[in-house]
Amino acid sequence: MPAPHVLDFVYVIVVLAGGIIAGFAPFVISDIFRPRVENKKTLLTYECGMDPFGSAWDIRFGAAYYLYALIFLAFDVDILYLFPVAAAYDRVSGFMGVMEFAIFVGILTLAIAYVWVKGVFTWAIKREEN
Amino acid sequence: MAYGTFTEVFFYLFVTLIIFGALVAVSSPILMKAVMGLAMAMFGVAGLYLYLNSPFLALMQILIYVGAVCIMIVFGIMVGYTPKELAAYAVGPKNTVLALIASLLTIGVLQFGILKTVWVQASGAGAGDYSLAHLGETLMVRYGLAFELISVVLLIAIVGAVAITWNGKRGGLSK
Amino acid sequence: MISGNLHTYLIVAVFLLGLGLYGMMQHRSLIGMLISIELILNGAGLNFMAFNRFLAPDPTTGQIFTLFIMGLAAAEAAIAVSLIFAVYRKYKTSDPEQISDLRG
Amino acid sequence: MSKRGYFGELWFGAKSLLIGLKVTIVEMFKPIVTVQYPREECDITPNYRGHVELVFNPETGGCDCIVCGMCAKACPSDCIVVKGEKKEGEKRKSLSLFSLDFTKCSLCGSCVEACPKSALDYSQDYNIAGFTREEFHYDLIERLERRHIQPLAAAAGGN
Amino acid sequence: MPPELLRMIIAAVLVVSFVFLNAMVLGYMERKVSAHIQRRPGLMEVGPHGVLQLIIDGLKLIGKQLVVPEGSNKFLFRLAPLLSFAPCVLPFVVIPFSRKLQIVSMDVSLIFILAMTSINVVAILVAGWASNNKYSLFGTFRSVAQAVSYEIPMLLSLLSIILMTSTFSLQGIIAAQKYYWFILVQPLAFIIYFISGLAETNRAPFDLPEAESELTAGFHTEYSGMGFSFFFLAEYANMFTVCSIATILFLGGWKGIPLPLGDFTGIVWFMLKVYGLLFVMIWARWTYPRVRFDQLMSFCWKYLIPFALANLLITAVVVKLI
Amino acid sequence: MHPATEKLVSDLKGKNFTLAACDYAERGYHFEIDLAADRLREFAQCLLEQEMYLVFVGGLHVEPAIEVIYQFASYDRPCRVVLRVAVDNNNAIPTISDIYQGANWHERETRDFFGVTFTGHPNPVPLILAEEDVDLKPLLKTDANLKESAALRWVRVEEQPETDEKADKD
Amino acid sequence: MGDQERGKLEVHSYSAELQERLQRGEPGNLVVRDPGPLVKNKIADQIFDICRANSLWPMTFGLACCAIEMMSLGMARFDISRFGSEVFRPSPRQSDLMIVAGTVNKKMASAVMTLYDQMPSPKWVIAMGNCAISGGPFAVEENYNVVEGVDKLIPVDVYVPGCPPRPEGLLEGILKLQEKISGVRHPFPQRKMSDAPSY
Amino acid sequence: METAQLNLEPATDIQHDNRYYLNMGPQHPSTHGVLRVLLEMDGEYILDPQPVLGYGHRMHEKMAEHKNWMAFMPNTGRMDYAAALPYNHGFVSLFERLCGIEVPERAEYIRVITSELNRLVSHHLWLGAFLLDLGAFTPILYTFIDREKVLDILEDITGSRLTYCYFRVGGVCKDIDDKFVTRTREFIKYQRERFDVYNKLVTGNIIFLKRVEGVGVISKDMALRYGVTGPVARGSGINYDVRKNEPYSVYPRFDFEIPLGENGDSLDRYMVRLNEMEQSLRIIEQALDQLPAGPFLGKVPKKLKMPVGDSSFAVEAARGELTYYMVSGGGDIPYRLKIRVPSYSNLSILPELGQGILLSDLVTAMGSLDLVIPEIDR
Ligand code: SF4
Ligand code: SF4
Ligand code: SF4
Repeated sequence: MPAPHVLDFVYVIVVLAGGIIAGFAPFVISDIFRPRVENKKTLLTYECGMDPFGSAWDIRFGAAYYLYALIFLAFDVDILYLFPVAAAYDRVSGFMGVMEFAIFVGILTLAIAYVWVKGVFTWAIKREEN
Repeated sequence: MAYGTFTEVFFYLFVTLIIFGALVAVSSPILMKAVMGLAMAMFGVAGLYLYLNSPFLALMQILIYVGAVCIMIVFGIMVGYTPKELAAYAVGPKNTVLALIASLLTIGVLQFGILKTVWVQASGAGAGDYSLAHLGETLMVRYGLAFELISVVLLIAIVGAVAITWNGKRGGLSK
Repeated sequence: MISGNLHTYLIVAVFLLGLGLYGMMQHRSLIGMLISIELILNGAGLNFMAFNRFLAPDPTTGQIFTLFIMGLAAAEAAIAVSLIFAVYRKYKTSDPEQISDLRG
Repeated sequence: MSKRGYFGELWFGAKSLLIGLKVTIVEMFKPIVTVQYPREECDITPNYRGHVELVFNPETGGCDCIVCGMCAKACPSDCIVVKGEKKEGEKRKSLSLFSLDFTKCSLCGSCVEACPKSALDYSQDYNIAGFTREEFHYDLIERLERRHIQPLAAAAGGN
Repeated sequence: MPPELLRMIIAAVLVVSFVFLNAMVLGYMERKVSAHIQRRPGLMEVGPHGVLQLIIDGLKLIGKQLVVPEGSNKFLFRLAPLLSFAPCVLPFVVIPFSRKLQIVSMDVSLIFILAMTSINVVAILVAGWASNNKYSLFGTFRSVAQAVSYEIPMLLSLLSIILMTSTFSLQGIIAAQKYYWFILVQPLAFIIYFISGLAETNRAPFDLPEAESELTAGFHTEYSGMGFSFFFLAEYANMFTVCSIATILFLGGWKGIPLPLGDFTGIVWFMLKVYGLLFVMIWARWTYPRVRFDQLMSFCWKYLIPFALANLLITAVVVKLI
Repeated sequence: MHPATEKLVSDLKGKNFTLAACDYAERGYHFEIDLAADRLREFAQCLLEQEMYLVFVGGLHVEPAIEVIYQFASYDRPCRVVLRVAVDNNNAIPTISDIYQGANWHERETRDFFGVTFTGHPNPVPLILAEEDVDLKPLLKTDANLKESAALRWVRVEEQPETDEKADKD
Repeated sequence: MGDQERGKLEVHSYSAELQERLQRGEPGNLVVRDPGPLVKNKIADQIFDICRANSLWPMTFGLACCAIEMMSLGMARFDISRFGSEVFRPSPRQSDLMIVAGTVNKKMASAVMTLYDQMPSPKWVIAMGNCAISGGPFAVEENYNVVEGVDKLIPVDVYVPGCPPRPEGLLEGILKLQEKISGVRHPFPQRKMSDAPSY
Repeated sequence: METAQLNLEPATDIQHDNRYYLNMGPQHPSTHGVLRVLLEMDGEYILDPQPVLGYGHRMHEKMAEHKNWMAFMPNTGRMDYAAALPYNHGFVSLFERLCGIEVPERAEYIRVITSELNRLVSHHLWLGAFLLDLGAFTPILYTFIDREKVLDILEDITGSRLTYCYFRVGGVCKDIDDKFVTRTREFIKYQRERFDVYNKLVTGNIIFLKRVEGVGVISKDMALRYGVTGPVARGSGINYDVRKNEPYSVYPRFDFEIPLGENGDSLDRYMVRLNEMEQSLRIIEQALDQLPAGPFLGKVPKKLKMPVGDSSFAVEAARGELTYYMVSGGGDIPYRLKIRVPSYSNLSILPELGQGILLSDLVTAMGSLDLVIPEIDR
C-alpha cells in the first residue's frame, strides 16, 4: 500500500517525463531538419583555431579543486543532518536543543578553522622551484 | 486503490534503475560512466525509500549520494588523474569469472535465506510517526550522542583528508 | 503488491550487495572498488529501511541508522579518495603490464 | 587580507558594489545614443573619405581629368587605371577609361592630392556591400555619367 | 483516463511550457536590460521591439547542425544537455505560485528543490568531461567547485529560516510570514542566500565557468545548436528557481497587497517579486567585473560560511529565547 | 651634456669602446659605434650596468656582411646609442638575450627576416614567420639593389636641393 | 617535454591544405560528407531561413584594424543587437557568422580555415575590409605573407569594402546577408530604392 | 564510442608532473585579435606562457623598402590602428628631420592636438577592452560612447575613423576649423565629467581592485632588461616619456605631467593610463589656446631627396616609445626602415610576467599591457 506521498512523487515523475520529452523533442525535430555538412575539421576539438595538443583527458588539474569538493562533501553531509534537527527544533526542550545545536555547529566551525589555517583557500603565486 | 497499479509501475522502474545502474557501475571501464551508473542506482534506492514511507531519506539519498559523493568521486579523481594513470591503479589480478561466481553465490545463498526466513512483522510497524519533526526529535534526544559523534567523524574525515592531500603550500598536490 | 513486501526490498538489497562484491573483486582499480563499496553501503541502508518499515515498532530508528550510514559513506569516500592520492604519490611508477583499458 | 582588515574590506566592498549598481541604473534611464542606421540616416561628415570619385564639373558638364596619370602613379596600391585616347581634332587626350579597384584602396588620399586638376575627390558612400569582389571594381566614368543623369545623387556625391 | 492522471499531464505540460516561456522572457529581459544599461535600444527589428527574437533564436538553434566532436565521448556528450534540462523543470512542481496554484504540496518541498538542483552539477560535469576539450574541462572544474562550495552557505542560510518555521513546506513557510517578511529579521541570511544563488547559477560576477575572456565559452564550448540552448534553458530555469525560493523564504512568497484580480493576485505578486529579483541579478551582471577563482572560493569560505554559521547560531539561540 | 652621459662615455672609453658623437638634430641619436662581433656582449653588459635599455635590434642587409643594428637609450636623459655589428662568415653573431632579455624576441625576429644566427640564443625558433618560411628571409635585398655598407654611412649632403640645412648642433 | 618538442609547439607550420588552397586560389569543395537533412521540406526550410537570417550570431574574430570597427558596431552608437546579432559567441560551435575583419596572413590562414570548418552549418562568412577581400593595401608585388582575399580560403558570402568600412557598411553587409539567406531585405518595412546606397 | 582512438602508451610514459599545454589564441576573446599564447600549465597555474607572434604580420618593413614616404603613409596608420596618428607623426617627422624641412607652427599644433585626441581614443579602447577581459561588459560600451565622440571630431578633419593618413611631410593635409575647436572644447568638458563614471563604476569597485592589485608586477629592473616603455614602464615608476625626455614637435610648450605608478602592478598601469587621459586633455586645452594662425602645410619638394645615412626618430605613441630607424641610400625610398613598436617590448615581458600566475591573472596582465597585436607583428 503506497503511502500518500508516493502520489506526489508520481507527479514529480510525470513532470520529469514531461521534461525529458521536452528535452528530447527539439533534438528529434532538429535531427530531422538540421543540415549535416561536414568539413574536414568540423569534428576536430576546438582549441582557438589550432589543432589541439593531446587530449584533454590526459590532464590533471591539480588538487586545489579536489580539496574544495572534499571539504564540501563532509560539510554538506554535516549540514544535511541539521535538516531534521531544524525541523524538530521547536519540539526539543530549550537548553538541551541549543547546546546540542551549538556543539554541532561548533564542530563544523572547527573544520573550517582547520582548513583555513592550513591555507587551502590561499592560492599563492607559484614560481617554478628550480 | 486506483493508483495502486500506477505506483507499482514506478516501483518496477526504480528496481530496474537500481539493477541497471549497479550493473553499469561495476562493469563500465569508463569512470564517468561508472559513476553515472552509481548515481542511477542511488536514484533507484531513493525511489524505494519513498515506498518505505520516508521521502526525507529519499531526498537525502539524492542530495548526499548524487549531489555530493558521486560528484566528489568523479571530480576528485578527474582533477587528480588522467585515465592512463587511473589504469595504473590496478590491484591484484583481474578475475572476472571468480568474482562472478563468488558474487552469484552470495546472492543465491542470501536470497535463499531471505525467502526461507519467516519475518515477523512487528505490530504497528510502518504506522508510526514518519514525520520529519519526529525524526529530528529522536535524532536529538535519543541519538544525541551519535548525532554529535557523526559530526566529529566528519570533522576527522576533513582533517584527515586535507592532511593527506594538502602539502601546505601552492595550490597543488604535493609531489 | 510487490512494493508492500519486505522480501522485495531485501532481495534488491542483496542484489546490490552481490554486485558490490562482484565489483570489488572484478574491478582492479581503487576507484572501482570505492564505487562498489558505495553500492554495498546502499544495500545496507536499504536493508535498514526495509526492516524499519516492516519489522521495527519505532519508525525513526531505521531511518536514523540509514542517515548515519550515509554520513559514514561520505566520510569513507572522502578518506578513500585522499588515500588514493596518497597511494599514487607513493608509487609513482607502475608495472606496464597492469595497464588495462580503464579510462576516465 | 589587505590593509583594510577583515571587516573593513567587507564594508568597503559592499559600498563600492552599491555605488557600481547606482551608476548603471542611472545610465539605464538616460536616453539611448544609438543611430538606428537603416531607419535613420547617420550624419556623415562631408569630409568623409569614401572611395575615390571623379568630380563633376557643372561648367563643362564632365570631369576635369586631363589623363595625366599622376593619380595612378601616386597610388601605393595600384588601384587606378587611367586611359585616354586622342580624339580627332582635339588637342588633348580625353578620358576613355578610369577604373578604380576599390578593394585594394587604402583611402590614403595620394591620388586626390596628386591630381593637378583636382578632378578627384572622395565619395560619400559609406555603406557599400556586395556579393562579389568585382562589384567594387568601379568604372568611375560610368559612375560619373550616372550621377550626372541623376542630378540629385550628384549633389550628394560630388562635393 | 482517471482525472488524476489528466491532472498530472496538464501539470507536466504547464511546467514545461512555463520553463520555455520563462527562458524566453528572461532572455528578452536580459538583452533589453543590458541594452538599456548600455544606452542602446537592444532588440528592435524582429517583431515589435524585438519580442520575437528569442523565438527566432530558438528556432534557428533547432535548425542548426549539431556537432559532436570526434574526440568526445559521444554518448555522454549527447546525454549532458538532457541531464541538465530535465531535472531543472522539477522544482516548478512544488513552487507555490499562489495560495492555490501549486501542483504538489510536499512536507519536504524545500529539500526536494535542493536535491533537484544539485543534479545540475552532475550535468555540467558530464558535459565538460565528455567534450574532451581543455577549455570545457577547465570550465567544468571551476563550475563544479564553485557550485558545491556555494551550496554550503546557501544551505546554512536556508537553515536559519527553517529554525524559525520548523517546516520544510513552502506553503508553511509563507504562512509563517504572516506578519512580517523574513527578510526583515534575517537580512544577512537573505544576502548570503542571494549571493550564493548568483554563484550557483553561474551568474556574473561569478560566471567563471563561462568566463569568455579566459575560457572561451566554458563547459559548453563544444556544444552547438540545441545542446547549447538547453544549457541556457536550464540556466534560466535555475535562476527562476533560486529567485523563487528567495521570494518564498524571505519576501513572503505570493503574499502582497490585495489587488482586484481575484485568485490571480497571488500569482501577480509572486511573479513581480521573482522577476524583481531576477532583474537585480541581470543588473548586477552588467555592472561588475568577474571575480577571480581563488577570490571566489575564499569569499565563500572566509566570508559567507562563517557569517552564515554565526547567523545560524544566533538564530538558534534567539528562537529559543523568544 | 648630462653628467650620466659623460660618465657613460668615459666609462666606455675606459673599456676601450669609443663612442662617436652624432648630431642629434639631424640624426635623432647621440652616439654611434661599430664593433666586432666578439666584443658585443661586453659592450651590452657595460650598457646594462649604466641603465641603458634596449630600444631595438634590427638587421641591415649590406655588403660585405649583414649588419645587426642595436639601439640603446636611457630612461632618464636623452641619450641614444646606435651600435652596428657585422655578422661573421657563418652569418652568426653572439646573442645578448641573456644580458638584455628584451633582445630575445628581437633576435628571433632578425633571424626570421635575415637568417642571422644568434649563437647561444636560448630558443632559436621562428617568431614571426612560420616553419616553412625559414628560407624566405624576406628582408634580404636582391643582388641588384644590395649596397655596400660604406655607402650607407652618414654623409652630410650640403647640396641637398630645396632644403635648408639646419646648422645647429648640440 | 623536452626543449626540442617545446620548440615545435611554439612554431607554427602551415597545413598542406592551406598550401593547396593558396595555390588553387579558391577554396574548392570543402564538404567532406553531406548526408543532407533527413527530411527536406521546402516550407520548413523557408521558416528556418527566416529565423537564421534574423538571428545571426557572429564569432568574435577580429584580425586587425577592421576588428575595431566590428567592435564599434556592437557598441552603443551603432548597436548591432537591434537585429539580434549582438550575441558575439567566442566559440565557433555556437556561431553562424564569421566576420573576417582584417588582414589574413598565411600564418593565420590555417586558423581561419579550421575555425570555419568548426562552425556548424549553416554558416556564413562576411569579408570585412579590403584586406579580407583582396589583400587591400598589402596586395603589393613584394607581398610574401598576406593572403590576397579570404575567398581563396573559404567561401565568402558578402563583401564589405572599405579600409576600414564604417560600421554602417558592415551593418549593410549583414543586411545584405539577411537578404541572401531569406530572400527578403530587412528591416521591415522595406526601404525605398532611392534610399539605398547610390550604387 | 569507447574513445578507442585514444592510444594507450605504456605506463612508464605517464607524466608525473601535471604539465599540459594549452593554446590561447589565435582566436580567443582575450588575446586582442591574433596573438597566440602557448601556455604551459599546471592546473590553473601557468608555468610558462610563450607568445607566438606573426598571426598579424603584414610586412610593413618590407613594404617600406619599396615605397616613397607618401606611399608608405597608409601603412603607418595601420600598424597601431588604435592610435594611428603618433605613428604618422613619427614617420613624417623622421623625414622632416632628415631633410631639414620646416613645418609651420600651426601644423605642429594640429599634429599635437590630433595625436593627443588619438591617444585618448586609444586609451578609451584600452579601458573598455581591459575591463572586458576582466569580465565587465558595460564599461566598454561607455568608453565607446565617449570614443565615438572623439572619432566624430577626428573624422571630420581626417576623413577616416581609425586608420588615419592625415599628416604629411611638412604639415598636415587638411586644416582644422573653428567647428573643430569648439567641438573639441566641448568634448574636453564632457570627458572630464565622464571620468567620474569611470571612477565610480570601475576604479572604486572592489572586485576590480582585487583583480588588478598586485597582479603582473613589473619591477624597474625587469622593465630595464626588457626595454619596456610607455604607460607600462611608467606604471613601474620609471619616469620616461619621449614627449618630455626627447621633446619633439611643440610638446615642450605645454605644461603637463607624467603620471607615475609605484608598484608596477596592473592597477598602477590602469591608473597611469587613466591619468594620462586627463593629461592629454590638458595638452589639448593648452594647444587649442595657443593655436597660431598660418599655413598648415609647409613647402615640400615634390620628390624628397634624402641624404645618405641613418637616422632615427622617437615619438611617444599611445603604448610607449615608437622609434623609426631609417637607413637611406639616397633617393626617396628608404634602404631599410626599422620600426620599433612599443608593444613588442611590452609583450616580450609576458613570459617572465606570467610565470606561476593564474590563468585569470594572465588575462589581466595581458590586458593591462594594452596590446595591439598587428602592431607587434608589423
Ligand atoms: S586613395 Fe590611395 S589607395 Fe586609394 S586609389 Fe587613391 S591613391 Fe590609391
Ligand atoms: S591625376 Fe587627375 S587629371 Fe591626372 S589622370 Fe588622375 S584624375 Fe586625371
Ligand atoms: S582593410 Fe584596411 S582597415 Fe581593414 S584590416 Fe585591412 S588595412 Fe586594416
